[in-house]
This record gives sequence, C-alpha cells and structure tokens, in this order.
Amino acid sequence: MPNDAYIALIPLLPLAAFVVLGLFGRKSLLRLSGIIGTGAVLISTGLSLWTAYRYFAACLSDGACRLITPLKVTWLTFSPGLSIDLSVILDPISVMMIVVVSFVSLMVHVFSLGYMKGETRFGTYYAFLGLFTFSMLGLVLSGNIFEIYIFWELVGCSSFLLIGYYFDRPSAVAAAKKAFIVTRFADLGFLVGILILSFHAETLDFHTLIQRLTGPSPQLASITRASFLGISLLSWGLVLVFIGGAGKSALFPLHIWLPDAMEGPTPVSALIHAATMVVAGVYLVARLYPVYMFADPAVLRVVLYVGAFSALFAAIVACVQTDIKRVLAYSTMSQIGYMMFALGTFQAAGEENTLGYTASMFHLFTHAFFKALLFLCAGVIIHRVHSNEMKDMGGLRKLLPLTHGCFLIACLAIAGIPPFSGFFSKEEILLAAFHANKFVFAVGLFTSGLTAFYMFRLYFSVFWRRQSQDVGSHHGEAPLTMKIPLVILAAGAIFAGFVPFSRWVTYDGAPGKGQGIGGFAIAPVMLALLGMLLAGFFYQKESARPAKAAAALGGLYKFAYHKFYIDEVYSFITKKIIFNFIGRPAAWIDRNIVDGFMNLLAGVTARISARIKGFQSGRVQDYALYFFAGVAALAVLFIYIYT
Amino acid sequence: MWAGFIFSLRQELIVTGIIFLLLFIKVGATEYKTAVILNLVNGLLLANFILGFIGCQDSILFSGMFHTNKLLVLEKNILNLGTLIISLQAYDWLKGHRQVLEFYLLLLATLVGFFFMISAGNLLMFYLGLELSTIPLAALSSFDLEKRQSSEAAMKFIMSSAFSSALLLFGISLLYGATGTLDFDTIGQRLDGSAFQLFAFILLLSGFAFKISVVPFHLWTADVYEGSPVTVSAYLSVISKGAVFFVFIQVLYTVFKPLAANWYRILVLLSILTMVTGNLFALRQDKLKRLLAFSSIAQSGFILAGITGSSRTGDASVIYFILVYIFSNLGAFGVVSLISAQTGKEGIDDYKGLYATNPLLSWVMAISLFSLAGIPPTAGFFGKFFLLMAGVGKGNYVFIGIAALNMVISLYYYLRVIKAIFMESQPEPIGKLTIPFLPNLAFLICVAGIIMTGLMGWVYDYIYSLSIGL
Amino acid sequence: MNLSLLVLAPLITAVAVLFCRGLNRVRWVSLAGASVQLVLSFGLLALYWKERAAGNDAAMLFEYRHAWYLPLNIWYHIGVDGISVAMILLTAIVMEAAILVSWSIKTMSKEFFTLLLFLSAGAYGFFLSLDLFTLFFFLEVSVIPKFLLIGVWGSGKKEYSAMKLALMLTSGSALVFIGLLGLYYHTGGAGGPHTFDWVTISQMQFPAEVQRVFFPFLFAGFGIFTALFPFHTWVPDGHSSAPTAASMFLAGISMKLGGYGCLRVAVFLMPDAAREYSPLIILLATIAIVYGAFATMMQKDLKYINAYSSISHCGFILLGIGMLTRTAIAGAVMQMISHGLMTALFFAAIGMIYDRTHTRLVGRLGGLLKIMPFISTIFVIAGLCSLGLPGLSGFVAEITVFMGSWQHAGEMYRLATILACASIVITAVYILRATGQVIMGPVREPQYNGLADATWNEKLAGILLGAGIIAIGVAPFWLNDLLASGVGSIMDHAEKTSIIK
Amino acid sequence: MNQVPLSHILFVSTALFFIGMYGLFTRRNMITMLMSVELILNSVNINFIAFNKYLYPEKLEGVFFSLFIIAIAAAEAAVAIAIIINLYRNLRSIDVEDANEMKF
Repeated sequence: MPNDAYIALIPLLPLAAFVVLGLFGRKSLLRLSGIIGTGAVLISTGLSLWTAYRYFAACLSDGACRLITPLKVTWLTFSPGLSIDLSVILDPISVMMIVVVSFVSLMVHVFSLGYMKGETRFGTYYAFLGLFTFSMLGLVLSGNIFEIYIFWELVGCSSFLLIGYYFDRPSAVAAAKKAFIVTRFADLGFLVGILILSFHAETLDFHTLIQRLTGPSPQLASITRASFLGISLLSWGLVLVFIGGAGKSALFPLHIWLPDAMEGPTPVSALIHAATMVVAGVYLVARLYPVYMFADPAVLRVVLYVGAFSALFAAIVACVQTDIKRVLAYSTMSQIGYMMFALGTFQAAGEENTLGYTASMFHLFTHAFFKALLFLCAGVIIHRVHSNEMKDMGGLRKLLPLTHGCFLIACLAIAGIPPFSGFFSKEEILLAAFHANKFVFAVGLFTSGLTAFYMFRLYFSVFWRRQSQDVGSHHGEAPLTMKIPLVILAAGAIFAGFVPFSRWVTYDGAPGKGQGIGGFAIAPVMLALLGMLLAGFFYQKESARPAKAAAALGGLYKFAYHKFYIDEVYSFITKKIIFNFIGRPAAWIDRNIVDGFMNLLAGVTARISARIKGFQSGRVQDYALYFFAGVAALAVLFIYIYT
Repeated sequence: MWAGFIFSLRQELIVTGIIFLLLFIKVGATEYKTAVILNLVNGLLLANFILGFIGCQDSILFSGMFHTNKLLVLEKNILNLGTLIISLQAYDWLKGHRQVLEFYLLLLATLVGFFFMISAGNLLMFYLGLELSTIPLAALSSFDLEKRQSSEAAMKFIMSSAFSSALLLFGISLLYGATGTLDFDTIGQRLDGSAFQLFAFILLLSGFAFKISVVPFHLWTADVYEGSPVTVSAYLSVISKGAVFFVFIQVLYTVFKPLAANWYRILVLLSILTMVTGNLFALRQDKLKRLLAFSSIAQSGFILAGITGSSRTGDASVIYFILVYIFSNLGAFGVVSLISAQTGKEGIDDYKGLYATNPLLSWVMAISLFSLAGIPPTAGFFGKFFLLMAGVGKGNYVFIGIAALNMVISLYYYLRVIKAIFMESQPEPIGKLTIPFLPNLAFLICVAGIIMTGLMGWVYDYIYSLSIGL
Repeated sequence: MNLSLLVLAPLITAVAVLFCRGLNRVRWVSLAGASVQLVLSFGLLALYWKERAAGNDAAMLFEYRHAWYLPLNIWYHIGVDGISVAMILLTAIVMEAAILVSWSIKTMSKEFFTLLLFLSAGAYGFFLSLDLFTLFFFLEVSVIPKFLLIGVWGSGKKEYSAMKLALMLTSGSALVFIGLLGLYYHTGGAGGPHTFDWVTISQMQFPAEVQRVFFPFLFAGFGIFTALFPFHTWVPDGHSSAPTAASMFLAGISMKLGGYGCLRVAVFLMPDAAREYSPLIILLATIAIVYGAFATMMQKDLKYINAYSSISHCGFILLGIGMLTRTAIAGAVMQMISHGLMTALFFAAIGMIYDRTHTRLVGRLGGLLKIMPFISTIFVIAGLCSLGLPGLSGFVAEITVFMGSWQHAGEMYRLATILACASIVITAVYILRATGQVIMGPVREPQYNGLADATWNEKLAGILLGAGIIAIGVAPFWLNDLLASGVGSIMDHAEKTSIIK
Repeated sequence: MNQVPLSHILFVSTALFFIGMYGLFTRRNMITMLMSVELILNSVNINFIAFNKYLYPEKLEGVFFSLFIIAIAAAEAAVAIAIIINLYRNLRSIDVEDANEMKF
C-alpha cells in the first residue's frame, strides 16, 4: 500500500486539536472547542476506518496479513542500531485498535458535547481528550518499543489530567495522583524490561526485536545465556514488561488506582478507563506475543494466573459495590483479566494453542463497545440523578427509556448472552482456557456467572427496584448529542460479535481456523442466565434479601465490600513504611548528619580559634618569649633532627 | 663618575631630597598651611614615582655595599607607588593633625631605609637600612600622641623590634664568625651547611620573619596594627612587609643558595604555621584593623609558599603578589582610614549598613577584600594562583593542599565584613561621608590596579623578565 | 565568530546598567543585554551547524588564542564544540528568563542586574575555555555575584546560606585548583614547557599513578558544584534562600559548571582514572539520586523540594559520566541541559507564586490553578518534565542516561541503573504531591482569590523556558546531533589513551 | 702574655646574651627591659670584636660593625625612651604589665 503516510494524520489530528485548544481553548475558542475536538477525531475515525478497510481488503487478497511500516522517522539515536524511531506500523491488531480507539473516542467526544456543556473549562477538557486520543492512537501504531513507552507515559499523563479534571475536589486530585503513581511504579518494570530486551536484542524496533528473539541468532543466545537468580534475562525482561502492562491494565495487585479513577468525568471513564487505555497492557503483551510464546512457558503462566485471579477477584468485589461507576470499574478490571489470561493460555498440554491470542483481541474489541456503552449510560444516569450511588437510583426505566434499553443491551453483551457481542468473544476465551488449563477454565466459567450476576444487580437496582418514577420531566432524557453515541454503541455491542475476527486477527497474520463454538457454549450461557436470575431475585424489587444475604456471608461480604483491604495495605506501606522509615530518615540524615558534618567542620575551626587566643596575650614579654622559643624550636628541629 | 653615582642612587637621593626640603620648611617657615603641605608632598611623591621609571644600568657602588639593577629599581618603584597611595589616603587624617611635616619626615626616612636595605650588598648595609626604617616606624606608631593605644603599640613595636634586631645581630655576628665576611657574595661562597652556620642562619631568619610577621614571630603585629594610626598600619602591612620580602627572597635565592634544602623545609613549616594561625585568629576578630592584621599574617604565609618554589616563577610571583597586595590591602586600609578619620569607628559591627549610605566606599572595600581573598576577576586571584603554582613546583602537593584549604578559611572572614556591609543593618549606620579628592584618587588607583593588574598579563611578564631563580 | 563577544556582551551590559538612571531603564538595558546574548548564542548555533555542514570536523571550532601569561604558558584560549554550544544556549535562555522574572526587583535593582549579568559572563567564559587556567578563572568569577545575590536579595536565613554556598563552592574550587596544578606540572614531559592548554594536554597521556592521584581532586572539586553526595548540602540552603533569578541561575547553570568540568576536564583528560574510579562515582551518584529523591519527599517548602530534586537529578549527570559509555555521557549532557531549563522554569514558577502569596510552604498553598492558570501551567510543565514525561526534555535525557548506563554490563552497574530508574517513581510521588496540593485542590486561603496571574514578562520567561523544554522533548534529534561530535571525541579519547583496561 | 682563648670570650658574650634575655623576659620596668636589650647588643659587639681579632684580623669589618651597633643602639634607645615617656603620660606607669590593653 503506497501513500500511507496519511496514517500519521490519524494520531496527529487529535494532537493538533490539543495544541490549538490548549493554547486558545480557555478563552477565545471556548465555545468552538467541542466542535474542533470532535471534528478532528471525526476525521481520524474516518481515516481509521478507511485504513482498516484497505488493510483487511489487502489481507483478503494476499491471503495473509502482513506487517507494514508506512512511516519511520528517527527520533533519538542512542548508538548505532539502537534508536527510537517514531514509526507507524500496521498489522491486524494495530489496525483493529485504531478503529476501536478512534471510534470510541469519537463517541465520547460527541457524548461530551452534551454532558460537559456549560463547564468553565470546556476547552481544556477537549484539549485533554485530544491529547489522550493522540497518545492512545500513537501507542497502538508504535513500531518501536521505546516509542510505545513514550505514548504509554503520555496516556498515563492524559489520564492523570482527566481524572484530575475536577481539580478542586480533593478526592479527584488524590485519585489522579494515585493513578499516575501506581502506573508509574509499574512502568518502572516496563522500562527495565525494555532495557534488558533492547540491550540484548540490540534493537528497539519491534519487528527486528521479535525476529531476533524468536529465531536462532547471537542476540537470542546472549539473552538466554545471561541469567539472574537462575532465571534467564529474557524471562526477566518479559515479566518486567508484563508488570508494566499489568499496571496500566489494572491487574491485581496493581489495580487499586482504577476504581478511584472514576473521579473523572464519566465520558472520560468510558474512554480511558474502560475501552482504551486500560487495555493497553493487553495490547502490549499481544504486541510481544511471539517472544512470550518463545520464551520460558513459566512467563505466560504468570500472565495466565494473574489474569485469571484478577478476573475473579474483581468480579467478587464488583458484586458488593454500591457506586455505579465503581461496579463498572471492577467489571472492567475483571474483563481485562479475562483478556489477559486468554493470552496466557498458550501452552496447552504440549501443543501450541494460539486461539487465546485471537480470543483476547476479540474480547478487547467487543468489550470496548459494550463497556463504553455502559459507562456512557451511567453518564446519562448520573447526569440525571446527580449521584453515583445506587441507593439514590431505582425505577429509572420510564424516565430514561433509551438509556434503559442501551444499558440492557450492554448488560446482556457483557454477561455473554447470545447473540450479543460479548457472547462470542467470551466463549472463545473460555474455549482457549479449556484447552489450556482446566483450573483456569473453571475460574473463568465461575467469573462469567458472577459477571452476569453483578451486572444485572446493577441493572435491576438502577432501573427497577422502586416504582417507576417520573420526577422532573420538564427536561427530556438527554440531549441528542448524548443519545446518538448510545445508539451507535448499542448497535456495536449487538453486532460486533459477528465480525469474522479470527479470520484476520491472528498472531502470525495467517487466517485462523475459526473454531466453532457450538455446544461448548451451553454451560457458560446457563451460568450467565443463572446469575441474571439470581440478580433479579435479589434486586428486582425492593426487599430485605440483599441485606440478609450480606449478613449470611458475614466476613466475606465485609471483606469484599472493603475491596479486600488492598488499599489499606498499600497506604500502610507507603505512608507508614516508605515515608516514615525511608523518607523521613533520609531528610533527617541530610540535615543533621551530612550537613551537620559540614557545620561541625566549621564549628571545630571556630572552637580551635577560640582555644588559641591566649597565645596573643597582649604582654610584650610573652611575645619575646615566644619569639625566642620559636628560634629555639627551629634550631632544634632543623639542626639536630633533620640533618 | 659623579653622574653615574647620582644616577645609580637617584631614587634614594630624590627621597632624601624631599626629606631635606621638608626639613627646611619645618625649620624655616614659621607658619604654613597643612593642606598646601599635603598637596606639595603628594605632588613630590608622584614626581618621585614617575622619575623612578627612568631606565638604569646595573651598577655596584661603595665597593659592593650598594647594588642596583632593574629588578631592584622596580621593587623600589613598587614601594614608591605604595607610599604615594598611603600618602594620598592619609589626607583626611593628616589634615587635622598638627605635625604633618614630622610625619612625612619619619615616613620618608623609613622609605630611604628600605631602599638601602633592598640595595644592600653587605650585611652591614642591610642592618643599617633595616634600622633606619624600623626606628622611625616605631615613632610613627605612636603618632597619635594622646591616644593610649597608639603609645602602647609603639612600645610593643620598639621593644619587640629591638629584641628581634638583637637576635638578628647575634646571628650576623655568628655568621661573621663562621665565614669571616659580611659581603653577600662572599658569604654565599663560604657556606657549608654546618650546624653553627645553620644556627646563625636561623637567627638571621628570625629577624626577617619578625618583620614579615611570620608565626611564631608575629605576635606584635596585631597589637601594633590595632594601636597605630590606620595610615601607619597600612604602611607597616604593605611597604614594610613588602620591602623585607624583597630582601628576604633576594637573600635566600642568592646568599643562602647553598642552604636551599634547609631553608626550604623551614619555610614550608613556617608557611603552614603562618597561614593557619593567621586565619584562625582572623576568624574571630571584631575590629577591622585587627582582622586586617591577621589577614596580613596569613598573606605572609602564602607569600612564603611562593618563595618555597625556589624558582624564577617563585621570585616573579612574590614580587607580583606584593604589587597586587599593595593595591588590595591599601584599598581596604584606605576605607578603614577614611571612616576612622571621619567617624572614629573601626569595628566590623559599625560597618553594618554601610552600603546604604556609602556605596562607593563599600564597593572599594568589597573589591579589595575579594582581591585579598583571591577571587577573580581581581588581581588577588592571579597573585595567589601564581604563588601557589610556584610553591607546588617542588611537587609538595600536601603543602599546597593545606594552602588551598586556608584560602577557603580566609574567605570566611573577608565575607563576614562584606556581609556586614551589604547585608546587615543597624539602627545608627555610618552617615554619608564626603571623600576628598586625594583619597578618591587613591581609591581609583587601587581599584584600577586590582582590576587591571590581573587581566593584563604584561605586568607579570615584565617582572618575570627581571626576576631571578635559584 | 568571535567567541569573546559572548563574554563581553554581558560585561558591557553590566557596566552600562551601572550608569543607568531609573528602574525602567535598568530593566530594559538588562533585558536588551540578555537578548543580545540570546541572539549571539543562537547565531553561534547557526554558525556551528554551518561549519559542520561544510565538513569542518575539527574537534573545536572558532578557536581563538591570546597569550595571557606567557612565562607561565597561560593563554586565553577559547573555542567550542557541540557540548559547549549547547551549554551556551542554555545559559542564554536561562539568563533571559532570569532577567525577565526579576522585573519586580526594586531594591538596589541596578546592582542586582549588574551582578546577574556578571554571573552570566562567568558562565559563558567557563563553557568557552580551552585553557584550564582560563576555565578556572571563570569558574571562580561567579563566587562574588552568587554570594551577594543570595545575601542581599535573598530570603530566609540568607546570610548563612550565602556564606555556606560561597565556602563550599570555594572548597570545590580549591580541590580543582590542586588537580589543575597537578596536571600542569605533569605536562611537558622531557623538559618541555608546562601547559594548561586543554587541547595540548588532551594529546598527552599521563601515567596511571598521576591520574590516580589527581583525578579525585578534579572530580570531587567539580562535583561539589554539581551536588555530588555528600558535598551537596549547600544546594538546599543556597537555592532556597536565593532570589528567584539567582536560584534559576544557580540550579540551571551553576550546577552545570560542575558537570561540564567533570566531563571536560576530569574524565576527558584522565580517562584511565575515570575508569578506575567509576564504581565509586556511580555509588555516590546512585546515593544522590535515590537519597535525594527520598529526602525531597519530606520537604514542605517548594524551593526545598526543587533543591533536593536537583540533587537527585544532578545525580543522573554524574551517573551518566561515571558509566563512561557513549550513550550515557550523551545522556548526562542532555540531562545538564534539560535540568537547566526545567529547574529554572520550576524556580521561576515558585518565585512567581511566592511573589503573590508570600509563602512557599506546600501546606499553605492550594488551588492555584483556578487563580493563576498560567503560572500553574508552567509549574505543572516543569513538574512533568522533572518526572520524565515524554514530550518534555527530562524524559529524553533520563532515558538516554538509562540506556547508556545499561550498556555497562557489570552487575553492580546494572543495580545502580535500576535504582536510578526507580527514582523516577519517587520523583513522581513528590512532584505529584506538590502539584496536587499547590496547584490543584480547593483554594486554600480566601485572600488568594484576588491574586493576579503572570504579567507579560513572567509569561515571556515561562514561555521561553517551556519552549526550550518542549523543543528538546519533542525533537531531541537536533540536540543529539549537536552533542554527538563532542561526546564522540570524549569517548574516542577515553578509548585511545586507556592503559588500564 | 697568654692570650685569652676565643672560647672564653664567646662564653662571656653568650652569658651576656642570656642575661640580657632573662632580664627582658622578667623585668617589668620598661626602662630595665631596654637596658636588657642593650646587654644583648653588647654581647653581639663582643662577638664581633672577638671574631675580628681572633679569626679575621686582616680586615676591620667586625670592629666597624660594632661601632655602628653602638650608634644605632643609642638612636633606638632615644626613640624608645621617648615612646616610653609618652606612654607614661597616657598611662601614668611604666610597668609593662599595665600596657596590655590590646590582646587576643
């Protein structure tokens, strides 16, 4: 495909919007900023779709998808061969991702036109959205591991800025800081991982890196030979990169920032903390998947277990949360756990199982639609109710009919009810897990049931539970700008599952076999239905049942309600241990010991000075005496000792 | 023959001429105006300084008693310059003093003494020059007759210097006994480093060390500087010290060349002692004059370090440093002198807030002190750098390390003064002072000297071309 | 190009300021002088590129020699390579910004600007010098203005800080002095003249034992300037007491003198010793990085935060130098420039905040974004640069150091690199704590509400520094190319003369 | 007539030297201290003359030197006494212990 340089425009247009709005959005372009931002993303989306169309058409005609690098600019050269190139690469997953990112971003942009209307920092909001969209698109198009790190940090930063958008709320500020610092901590792993991999592979380019580390090459020999603590450096590097991904994707135990990140405006949560940024970790692992496959199986096993545990853990916590956005946040975490463990299902009893890769990407794709939809619906609800708490809601189905419908669609999709999109992707994941590891499969299955339960718990609590009310009908459900994205996303949530995904997105570019799901689907769907029924039983009507159930579960309920006290553990470690036992002593030592030593030197000098003042007694006879003593001493020293 | 004689002795003769002129005025005129006399004398000194630049031939007079050459002429000219500056600065003080003529008579007598001392080729001549300068200086110290401190300073000075010259003489007598001659050239040939000779040398050295305030022979310095009129302290600190240094280095490098290994060790020890003691005492002084006294002791230590270099660089650096030191120290003493003459205040605390009322004086003081501390772009930096650079020529890095450390310590007390002037305030700061023309001129010379001497390399080049190595 | 112009321009301006009457004229003349410097340094950059493009690959360009003290073989010898050009550019930008933010200085403004300009002359001279004596001269020149600027116009315990700074920096110079003399007397070999000439010395090879003795003096001496642990204690006091412009200069330029000296003199002229002492240097640098970062976390005063973070960031410079790989050294130089701009911007922002709220205590500030959006924005940009956000210069410099350090394969070196990497997390913690408290959150005190945002001059200063940060962050390749030849020659030299391998 | 050996004379001069020194260190009267200095100078004179006479009789350098010393000692004493008198005016004492106002 010649003339592909236009692809650079896909990320650059939102960047331009950011620059323009960042400079002028506060005053002169305040009113126009929504239009500018949305327009830029609209063009980007158009270009993305066009690119996707061309790319996959080429795939079909070639029989396999190839990796294309339409653009490559050297940005910073470290040493020959080792340079950060700003490059754009097209391969199935990156094309898939630009579509998802630009599309969801467009939806959020449009939605925000209504949702954020009247904010004083409207222009700034759109500027930040533009920055995020740019960074995220850049991230997925990166062809260089350091380039991805650059965008990785930039999405983190825009996430920080957007979470802290309501900067005068201390809780928002705290959440923003937490999100940044926790992901930063994980990025440390990513960075060191990059250092390890790039040092041995002698390149930063993904393509070359993968080639060198998966085939017989001197680079591979060097990285597997060198080891630390008995584990090869390759494994170390990959695990560290995975830690980076886990931080951004909010996997256990680095998930603590995600629920708090809900302090940001709801559309932002939909974009960043549901559909796009948080899946960057999955994308990263997928990007390096050939290397992961090639390395020690233990590495992917780590991915598998961490993913599975996160999925289960988050689902349990989601069951007892009362804040609508927090439930969604935990559900996001759980779904990402799914994607991650799908990637981990590579080793299947000796044979290679690449189904997980496709399934993971597929779930990523479908999840983006229904999760964004859920968040935007939540946005409408919050916009209306002015609260995040489920207890303030209930019986909203008449008041918000469209929202109700969309929400229901999204819930069905996430619960994995056919023929909604989530069904297809989730079944593929479970299938992959079934082949790989029965235990993880069981966990996945159980989690899938839980998912249905907590989503419908949410659904019933918000839309049913109470008498349908008709408060303040003087304004409609929501402005058109908010409704349109809902409808479009709902359509996506329904139909995205029918995309013949496995034909295109496979780890090696060759079309996949497209395994039938068939009868395998019965168990998960049954479980999901069970979960739905259970939720209906507890929450469809106002009753004492939930409380009783909670009481019955006792400690477990309390544990889950407090998110298993992970936050408390972290705050203990940081506040009590790091601050009190490292930071404070460091500051104290600096002032009192290191600086004290310098002052002591000065003090000692002054002390000596005071001690010897008697030497200058003011009596001329003493002076003469010292004079003579000096002569005598010199004479003794230099006549009798030194000669 | 007479022409050559006069020509070789012209600097001494001019100064002597001025002395006689003043003497005639003293004897002849019953009434005179102080201001006129001051202008006259300063004019004469300026003329003397300029005439000093006339080129000359190397010559030896009085059968080896008196030497002269370009280097010696230059040294004397440096002293002339210093005397001129001091005289300009003394204007304010002398204006109200009754015995102006006597002051100049004594002052110029010491100058002649220094000239003869510098030119001496014989221990007798040297001794005569030394005493000719010392005895009037003692009288000058007590020039504020009604001040008790001035008298005390003079008493301490004359007692100490009498004792020191007695020891010096004892050393000379032993040296005479050992070598049988008083002639510098011959002494050099007859030295063999025996214990007896070394003892004589040490006695002789102590005489020099006394004049240049080397520890432990320095104890008179602070008291005398403090008690004497500021002008006299300034004169003691730069002219007297400078002249003796000129002779000292000459004597060490030529006469005592055979004992070089011995005096090198002695000088290293004395240099360290002097720097350290001078600095440690200076740290806690509250009176500016006393602080400057100890600072001048520490400076002597640095100069000794340069002398230990025993090379042409060493000689040139010492002479160069003394030139720079004259500018710097006289800048500082000039400010002290002016303020002391107009307000009587001499404590560091009195200087608090000086900048608000007298910015010009403050800058002169600051620049001078920075030069003393050896901070660029002032000439003091170059002076110190070259001294220590010469000193390290023998490879004794530990010694130079100690010296460098002492530079840091010395910075502290100079900065203390600057801190008081620029950063602190007090309820009753020194009021706005008027600076008469002549002292102003002196400040101009000092500041210009401090700034230009370092940046213009040819000054050093010229000195180097004349200087001698071991 | 006549490089001496760079030294003369500020000096002439300084003198001109002394003769100005009226506050306004003083300001404008100073600004004009600083702008001339800026134009000159950009001109230098252009000319440098032109020469390089024309194929001139001499190590030093625009050399000029003038005999200064001929008997001692001391020359006024100047010239530039890419590193010096970059440092000069940095100085010019920081100076311009420093003059701009000093607009509100009303007491003794004439003296203030004179001293500030004088300070910059010293920095230019230092970066230009190719004769070690000249270099030392310019290194020491800055003592007077620094002392006076802090002591007279500073705040807090200014006299103590000024004194401490002057004494500690002079101790550093004393060490450098000994090292330089040691070098001087070991040049010349068989009876030849001793020399201070950098170019000549760089072609010599000192015996290993000579290097072993004198390297520590030079390195530690310059190291004191750049906050080498444990000689960094002047930094917090000095920076926090200094007036804004002086803080900017101190942290932005003055600390870089040390790094530049370590590289240009210590490492370049004594590569074998550098190799030998490399573990020690790295140990100290790592301590500075990590310990500085932890100590920063506990600070409550914004200036102290930035001062301690400077210790940590300057650790990267020393780490890069100590690693002795091409990339690491390039990273160290980049870090010098990046940190120079970033910390100057940070101090400028802090100064602006302090001017308005009269406090620098984090706990007493809050919600400034609402009141002074511009100042808050530059504060945030500086903060983000400090924590190494891509797109800003800090990131570029830090990753280059990391990449370069990682190339050193020893296990302990690796550990040091990882610890250094870890410091970016700690940096994030303290920067975000400060930002969260000061910039975000509710407005802390009601009286802050009426405060004005930045004035035109402050905006200009912020934009200038911010533009520099972004220019490097977005397009680091120009800086990398600029530095490449200088770094290359250092490394070639290090490899060529290495006896101990 | 037996000549007195040089060492005897030197012994005398050295003794004189130390007696003078002792006097200078212990006497509190300034005039007495001045006299002690004169003793030292006299010991120097003896040295010079003895050396001249015994060792280097061909030239008279030593003798002349001692003549100059005597003259200068007189001048020195004159100035010293003048200073002491002036001090007495201010201090009303010629005790050296009273003249230690300036110290440290």
